Amino acid sequence: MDSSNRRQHDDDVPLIFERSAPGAKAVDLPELDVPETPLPDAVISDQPLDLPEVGPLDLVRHYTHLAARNFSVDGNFYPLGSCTMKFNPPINEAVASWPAFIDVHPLQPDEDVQGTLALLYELRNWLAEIAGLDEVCLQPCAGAHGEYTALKMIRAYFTDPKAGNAPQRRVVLAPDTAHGTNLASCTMCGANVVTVASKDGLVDLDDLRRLVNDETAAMMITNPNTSGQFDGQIGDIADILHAAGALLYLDGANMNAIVGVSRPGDFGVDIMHYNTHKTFSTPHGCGGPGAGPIAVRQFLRAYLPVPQVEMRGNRSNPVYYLDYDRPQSIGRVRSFFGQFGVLLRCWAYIAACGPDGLRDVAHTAVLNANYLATLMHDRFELPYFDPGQKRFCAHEYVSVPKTLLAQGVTLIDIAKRLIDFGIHPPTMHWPVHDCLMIEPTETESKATLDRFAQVMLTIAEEIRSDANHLRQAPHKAPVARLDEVAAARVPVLTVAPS
Amino acid sequence: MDSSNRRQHDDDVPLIFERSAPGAKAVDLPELDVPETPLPDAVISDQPLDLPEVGPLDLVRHYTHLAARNFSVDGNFYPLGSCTMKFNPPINEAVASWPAFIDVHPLQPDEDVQGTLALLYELRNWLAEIAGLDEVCLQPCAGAHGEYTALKMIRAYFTDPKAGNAPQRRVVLAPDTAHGTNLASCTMCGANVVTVASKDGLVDLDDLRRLVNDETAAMMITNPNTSGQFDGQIGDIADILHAAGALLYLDGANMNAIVGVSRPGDFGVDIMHYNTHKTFSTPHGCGGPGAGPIAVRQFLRAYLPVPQVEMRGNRSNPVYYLDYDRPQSIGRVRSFFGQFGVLLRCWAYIAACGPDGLRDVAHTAVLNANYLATLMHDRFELPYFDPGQKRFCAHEYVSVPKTLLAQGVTLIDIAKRLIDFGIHPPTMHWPVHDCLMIEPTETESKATLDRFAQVMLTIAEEIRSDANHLRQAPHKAPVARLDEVAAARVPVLTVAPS
Amino acid sequence: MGNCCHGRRGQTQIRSPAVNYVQITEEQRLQMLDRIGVDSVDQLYATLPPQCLLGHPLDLPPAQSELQLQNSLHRLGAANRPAGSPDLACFLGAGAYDHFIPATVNSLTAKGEFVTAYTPYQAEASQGALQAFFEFQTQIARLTGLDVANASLYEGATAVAEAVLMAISVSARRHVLVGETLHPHYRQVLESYLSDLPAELVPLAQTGGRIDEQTVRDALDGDTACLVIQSPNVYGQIEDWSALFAAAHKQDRTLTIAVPNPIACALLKRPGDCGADIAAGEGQPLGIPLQYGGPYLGLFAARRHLMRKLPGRLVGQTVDGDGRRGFCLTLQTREQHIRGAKATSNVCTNQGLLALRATVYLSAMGKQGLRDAALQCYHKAHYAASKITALDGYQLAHDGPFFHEFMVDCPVYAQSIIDAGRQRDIAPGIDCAKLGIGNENQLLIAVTEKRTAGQIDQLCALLQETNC
Amino acid sequence: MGNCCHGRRGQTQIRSPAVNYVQITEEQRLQMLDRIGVDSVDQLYATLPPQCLLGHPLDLPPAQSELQLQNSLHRLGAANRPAGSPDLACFLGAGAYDHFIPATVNSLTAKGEFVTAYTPYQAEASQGALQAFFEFQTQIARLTGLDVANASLYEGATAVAEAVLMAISVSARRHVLVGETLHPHYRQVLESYLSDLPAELVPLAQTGGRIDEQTVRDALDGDTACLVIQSPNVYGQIEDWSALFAAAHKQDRTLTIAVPNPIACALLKRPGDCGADIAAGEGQPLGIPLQYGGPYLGLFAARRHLMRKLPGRLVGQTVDGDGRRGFCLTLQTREQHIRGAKATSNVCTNQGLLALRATVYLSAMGKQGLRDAALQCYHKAHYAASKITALDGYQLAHDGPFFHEFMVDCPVYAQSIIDAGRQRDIAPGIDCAKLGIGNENQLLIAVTEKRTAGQIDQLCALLQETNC
Ligand SMILES: Cc1ncc(COP(=O)(O)O)c(C=O)c1O
Ligand SMILES: Cc1ncc(COP(=O)(O)O)c(C=O)c1O
Repeated sequence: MDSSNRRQHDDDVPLIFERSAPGAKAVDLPELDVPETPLPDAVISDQPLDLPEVGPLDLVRHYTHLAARNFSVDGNFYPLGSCTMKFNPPINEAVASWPAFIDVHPLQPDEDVQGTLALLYELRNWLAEIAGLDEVCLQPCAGAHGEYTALKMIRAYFTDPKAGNAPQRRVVLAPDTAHGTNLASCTMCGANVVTVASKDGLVDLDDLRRLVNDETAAMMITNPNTSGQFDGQIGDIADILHAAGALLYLDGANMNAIVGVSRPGDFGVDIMHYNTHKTFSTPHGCGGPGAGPIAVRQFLRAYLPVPQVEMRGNRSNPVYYLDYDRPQSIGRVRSFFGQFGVLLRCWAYIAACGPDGLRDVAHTAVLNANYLATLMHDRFELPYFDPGQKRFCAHEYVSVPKTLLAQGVTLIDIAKRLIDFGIHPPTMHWPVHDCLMIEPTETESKATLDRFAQVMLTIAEEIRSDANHLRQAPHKAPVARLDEVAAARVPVLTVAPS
Repeated sequence: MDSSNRRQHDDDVPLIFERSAPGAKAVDLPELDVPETPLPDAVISDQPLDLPEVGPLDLVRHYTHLAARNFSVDGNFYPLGSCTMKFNPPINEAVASWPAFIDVHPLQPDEDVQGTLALLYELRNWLAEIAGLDEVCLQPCAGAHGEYTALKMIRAYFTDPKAGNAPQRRVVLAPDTAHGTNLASCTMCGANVVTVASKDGLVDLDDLRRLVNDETAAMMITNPNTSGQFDGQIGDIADILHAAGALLYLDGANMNAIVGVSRPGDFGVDIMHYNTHKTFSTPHGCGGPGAGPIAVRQFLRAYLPVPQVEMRGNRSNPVYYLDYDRPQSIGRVRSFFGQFGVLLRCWAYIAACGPDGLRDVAHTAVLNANYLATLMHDRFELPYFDPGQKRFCAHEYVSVPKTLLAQGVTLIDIAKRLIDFGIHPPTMHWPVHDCLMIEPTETESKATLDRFAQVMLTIAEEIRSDANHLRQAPHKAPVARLDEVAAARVPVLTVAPS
Repeated sequence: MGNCCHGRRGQTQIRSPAVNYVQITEEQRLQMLDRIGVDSVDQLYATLPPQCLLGHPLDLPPAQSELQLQNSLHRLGAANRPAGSPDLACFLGAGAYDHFIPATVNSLTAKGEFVTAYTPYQAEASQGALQAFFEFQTQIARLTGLDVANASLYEGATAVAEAVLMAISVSARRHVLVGETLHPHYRQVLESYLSDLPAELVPLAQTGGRIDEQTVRDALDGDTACLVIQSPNVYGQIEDWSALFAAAHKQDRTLTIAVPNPIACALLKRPGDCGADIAAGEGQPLGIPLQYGGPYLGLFAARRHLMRKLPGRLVGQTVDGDGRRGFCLTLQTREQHIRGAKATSNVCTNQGLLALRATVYLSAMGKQGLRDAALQCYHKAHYAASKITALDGYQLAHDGPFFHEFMVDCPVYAQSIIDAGRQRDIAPGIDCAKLGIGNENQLLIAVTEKRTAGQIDQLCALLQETNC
Repeated sequence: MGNCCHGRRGQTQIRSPAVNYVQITEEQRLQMLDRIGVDSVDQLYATLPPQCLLGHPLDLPPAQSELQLQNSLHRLGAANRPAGSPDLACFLGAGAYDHFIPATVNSLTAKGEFVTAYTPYQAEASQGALQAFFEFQTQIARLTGLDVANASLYEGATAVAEAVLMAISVSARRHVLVGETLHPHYRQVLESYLSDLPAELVPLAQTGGRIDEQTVRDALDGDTACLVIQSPNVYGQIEDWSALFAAAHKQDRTLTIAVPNPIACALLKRPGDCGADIAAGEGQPLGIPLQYGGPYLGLFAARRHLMRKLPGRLVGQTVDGDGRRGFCLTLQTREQHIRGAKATSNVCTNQGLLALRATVYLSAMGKQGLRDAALQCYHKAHYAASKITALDGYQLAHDGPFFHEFMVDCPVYAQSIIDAGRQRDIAPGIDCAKLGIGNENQLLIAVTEKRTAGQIDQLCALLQETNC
């Protein structure tokens, strides 16, 4: 088809470098108001620094055009399974930009940042309560970083002669549906991953029993799991591990299905990480930032990273401070304290929800997913969903549309066609091959869910009536389908020097 | 052609009312924390108030989608003659949203708002200096409101026995190219407009001499005029009027062509209004707000509206206050003081430019217009532009593309086709019929000007090669060409009650 | 550092330090001059007679970079004590109210696609703005209980003046009856608007803070163009629109003009319910910051038969070539750019972005939210009034029904209370003498949904202690 | 006001007060339950064993409405004394610097289309983010003088740790030479990252605030994986990368890791110019607010031959079906979601929005602007240093070349100077003892382009008076 149909009315956007005009600039500084000091030639660069040279309006137009070429929750339904793309309220963006917070330097004395520390201290305790665990560390930069931090602590515990005292425990178990970061984090901590088989999308207990032994440090589990099911065996799993002297680690990526309804600490979890953008709606910013606070049981507290935010004095006039005096700590996992700007939004989320609101968040996440699954499941096979048998999903569900794919289209074709309808494609090929992982989230309206189901059925129709139209999708994006294979063959990662 | 080509990937946007779901809401208030007082039935409405009911995410999506369907300076070249659509820098939007300014109540005692008053006092004096006149009133809400205010003052002057003392002067002269507001403002002030003919796009002095008499109160003139020319006769015009005891009024809409280069007060103007969004880049917000400060000569000061912002005490510790004690004032022209949020941006513009910057603004406005005219003028007739004869335009120029229109397309076809290229059409059919009024403004880059010229030539080509494509334009807007006649025949101005 | 360059004829052109306002580089400027065929920009000004040229630079402060600008404005801001700040308790009203503004209103209306667009003359390129204004017109029509609304006017006082001018021309009559209970600024603007026209302002005296029916009957005559009544009025009192407008309609061609408070419209009988032909007033309470009085939002609604006489822009629904729904400006033959001297008004630029704020605000608050806000205003104001009247020395100046504002007779100068409030971060109200609606012992107090019981109690404490 | 509704089986479901986080109305909830075929949401949790269910509501404060939230956070903010505020003069650095941030950076990166998007896995729906990151990678590669850069890591310290892990795996060696002049936080993070791996951190002692060549030679051996040198280092001193890296390259497989300051890169010799194989560090100075230490921006660049070993995401250029240029994530086989335990790193979520900030910042400052900023940092810091050393009792702790930060030996406790500064709205510097880089008489002072001569003079006055 005529490629111009695909274009939005703005032309393809040139690179910012291609907008350069020698001498153009978008910003000026005050004139230098101090005497100059000679520059020591030895250390000064003689290479030209080839950055863009553009005026302020061209700059604004450039990034305005790029923004227009990006799907986002603000503009599009974004049912990306496991990524929990939910609404980021403007109020949270507003407060997070207040000078009282963003102008604070990380090395200011505690007495100058009591507001910031108070907020962090409160959040630390709120997250412990939500987890049903004893202490929280707010520092990790994202989920994977939380995994890393937690695994370091598990290791510290087992190498502590006065505690775990089992340095030989270097094995970490993970289900075959585990997220890639779980495995990669183990490697970074020098642990060996052993995979536990799944049965019907749940942990195969027999395989688990077979694999647990005195080299097992812990099992990392996600519950609800990555195929969108509550694993009801969680109690047994905890027992099996604890009986063998190993720990149960929860990947909290799916907490939004159970927050306020069920607490990890109450079902046997010893240590876990949160993922603030998934559970507490901190915006994901095209890839980040995130935050991955971890929560632990009493016996692991000593190993938490430094510094920890603490309170002295009494409730009526509290004094907050950073505590570095933790001899058994695993040390530092990042510079300064943490992703404050993200944690502030997390605080605002919990403060706005309160206890009832948090439970309602979980209830509605589960309600929306099951409603959408119900609307879809006769055309799109949902292996783990069968309301007839009272088998439901949690906050997301997996579809393996065999029948449709049998008609000669690929999962990609379906995904790319969704783009034409202004809908972001679901997660694909994970946790199992040829699957769509669909997570509507609790912040979507019924109207949006109904429309999505309608569009999916329309696409199912198109597969029969006009499969080629699908194979050529997207038709209304700024570009046609991109050749990702070519991109990897001879990678072009930067603009060639002008 | 298939209408879907015209659609952006979002579907047509429903009305916010069509997104309503009973019980949905986007905002909550704190619980009522005082005892309730019974409502007096007599005054309480029993009618349902049928406002939208939408959730917060649907609300954000709705207006995000609407924004995506709007051309703007941030996204598009916008050469709308006389409207001066120039860059609105983010810094001005940022400072205008500071709580220190927007949380100020208009009836706070002067001592509580010294910062606000100081800014207004400075701006008042800056604008007087730029005009070369003696005093400025910042209150008018827009250009037309400035006209109204100024005309009231002229009337007050002539009805003042101790001053103009010529109540019979009720006639205001205006060139046949005058902006509609000039004429309408006269009517609102009870003045009679008499039109002065133009010769070759400039005031016909003979006609002016013929029309001036002892009933003439003033002449309203725009210079550079509305067809983009400096009227070099301005000195003579002033003399003719002054000799006859009438005043010269300047419509300052085109000040950005002369700011820092030439001062109205220096070429005989007695009274004028500014248009802040045209000259000082206050954003136009889909139609407003604006501000239309007026500047006057000494002998008109007494009639300025109340209140005026004044300073007492000395420069080293000034005290600013609002002065209501102006016995000869025409009174109030609006509630409270003025469009503060707009005036703040205006202050920021002048402060950022400084004297050299302002002159450079004018120089560049004129440079850009003449450059663009040069690139266009062999294909698009420019009646008042002929570099060969050293005849140049000011900051904008008129094109009357007779030859192209002779090929069977209309001005509208050309305008709508521009939309497909992401360019906002120029002003049409004003100040003369079948003309395009093109104003690039000083904030555009050379690359943008070059592209526009290129696009105009492409369109000129298309008129020959594929006129139908033009007649059906736009092809890439969210809607095809709209039927404006039908809209006026049976006006639908509101959503039918649900 | 305005770098300097010598035009080929030797004259100097100082180049701009205003990085935000000029994108042309020195090099490009020379290329462009070349292409035009001149040596310097000065030649492009050739038609300006030399005596018109300014010989010297303007006498203005030197250019400030963005960082300096931020600092200068920070200093100016620091010299304010904004009553609407969370650090204060603001009980100021009299036409500008401190209501809660949801963050979503700020973020959605700050989008560059809205902020930096012009009037939507080119419909196909402006569907976003046009649809939003169509939604606005609908919301305002429903809020006022009338048939049609325009896409905004400047602010409350000028909107009322426009309504009166329209009534004069529609009725072809000269007398304008105006209740004394109208905000004094509005009254003063009206006087100036009428002063040079064949029209006469006839003030209606108040009794107990309201206009009564008999006063209207007495003033009404065969030359009455319209009756203007604000409710809640400047004292906060709720007028009996239905009775007053019914009385005015005894003269068939007389038009009734209601000046409402848009938040009150969510609770009280609306202009349209009470026989108003036109509603005109201030839209600031609908999500617009106080910002020292502007930009605000002029609201204008009327009955359908007046549609073709309305001032200002109107958006209409239509269809495109494929039958798709779309929106465009309509009935433009009323307007100055078509009709010139015969236009219904001179208004051109309006308050588009503020109308958009109101649209988003009303959509965000929604049916229930707006009513809740109005109810909380009502209950909190009445709670405050009852607490204040319980203090000795303080009583209400009027005994009629009120919405969220009321006038108090104080045992001391209102000014002394205001001064005392400064020490305690309370802006207790407005000095009625200063505003010209009462004596120096009278304080006008407004209570919005934003005020807390605690703040109201602090206000009472302040009043009590300023008493003795 | 969590309104209450009784599910048909009688059990109560408290509905949410969290208006921003749930859009389903009570009525819709019942319809949806119906459609699913259950009576209550509880049944959807059937697979959760009863003992897993929380019997009671969480022990958290009650829900706050938006207005209450604003007020609570306003109170918390008021308890801070932000050093970066225009009311203060901030001389704090040590890895986080108070640079000027153009307003355009804030407004462009606040666009919802960027803020609320996920990682651009679906290229056709994410060209905006992908192109911006491609521009970012190019800018960082040019800034560091290296061939390729990734699309960001968490922050400076973890970026350096990732660089070291990469060097260990590429070189298949175990010894990690780390200059003692590295920021102590970075050093501590490195220790924790290496602690459970077959690797050993070998600290290199400083002499006069810098690492000298001989020290590197002595520590180098056949098992040296990499050499890590920060410059300007934690004392602000500029290290001789060229010499140190040349020494390290005597061992062919040893990789050299530079830890640069991105602003300094606009003025000083860049890592790539000095023989660095990898540059890893903190991007906060590139338009990112101080915000108490995060979110910041991990920068990572390397020579092309290391491309397939890079941690984190990479954006590559490609073409679409019509040959149009486009961008997509590439070389994903390095990453955890494909490669699992064998991935080059565990990083998934990165700092996308901060990378976008840096991209817009670098595009806004541009070639000249960034160099100007660097020059002003240099000149102002050296002006400050010369004024301070002129005060009696004060001298520089080191005599090597520095960029915009330096350590001062004081005649009094650094803490007492910091306390005195509080009275005068000056944050004079960082207590070196507290940071663990010196004694309690040493103050670390950073001077950015934002500081004025006046503020520097105030700092000197403070130091002088705190002396006696
Ligand atoms: C189940 C699961 N675990 C871990 C992660 C990693 O979290 P992050 O991307 O914040 O590092 C994710 C998110 O991608 C996830 O979905
Ligand atoms: C020449 C001229 N005069 C007057 C006006 C009216 O100004 P405003 O729209 O601000 O009322 C305009 C703007 O449209 C104009 O171009």
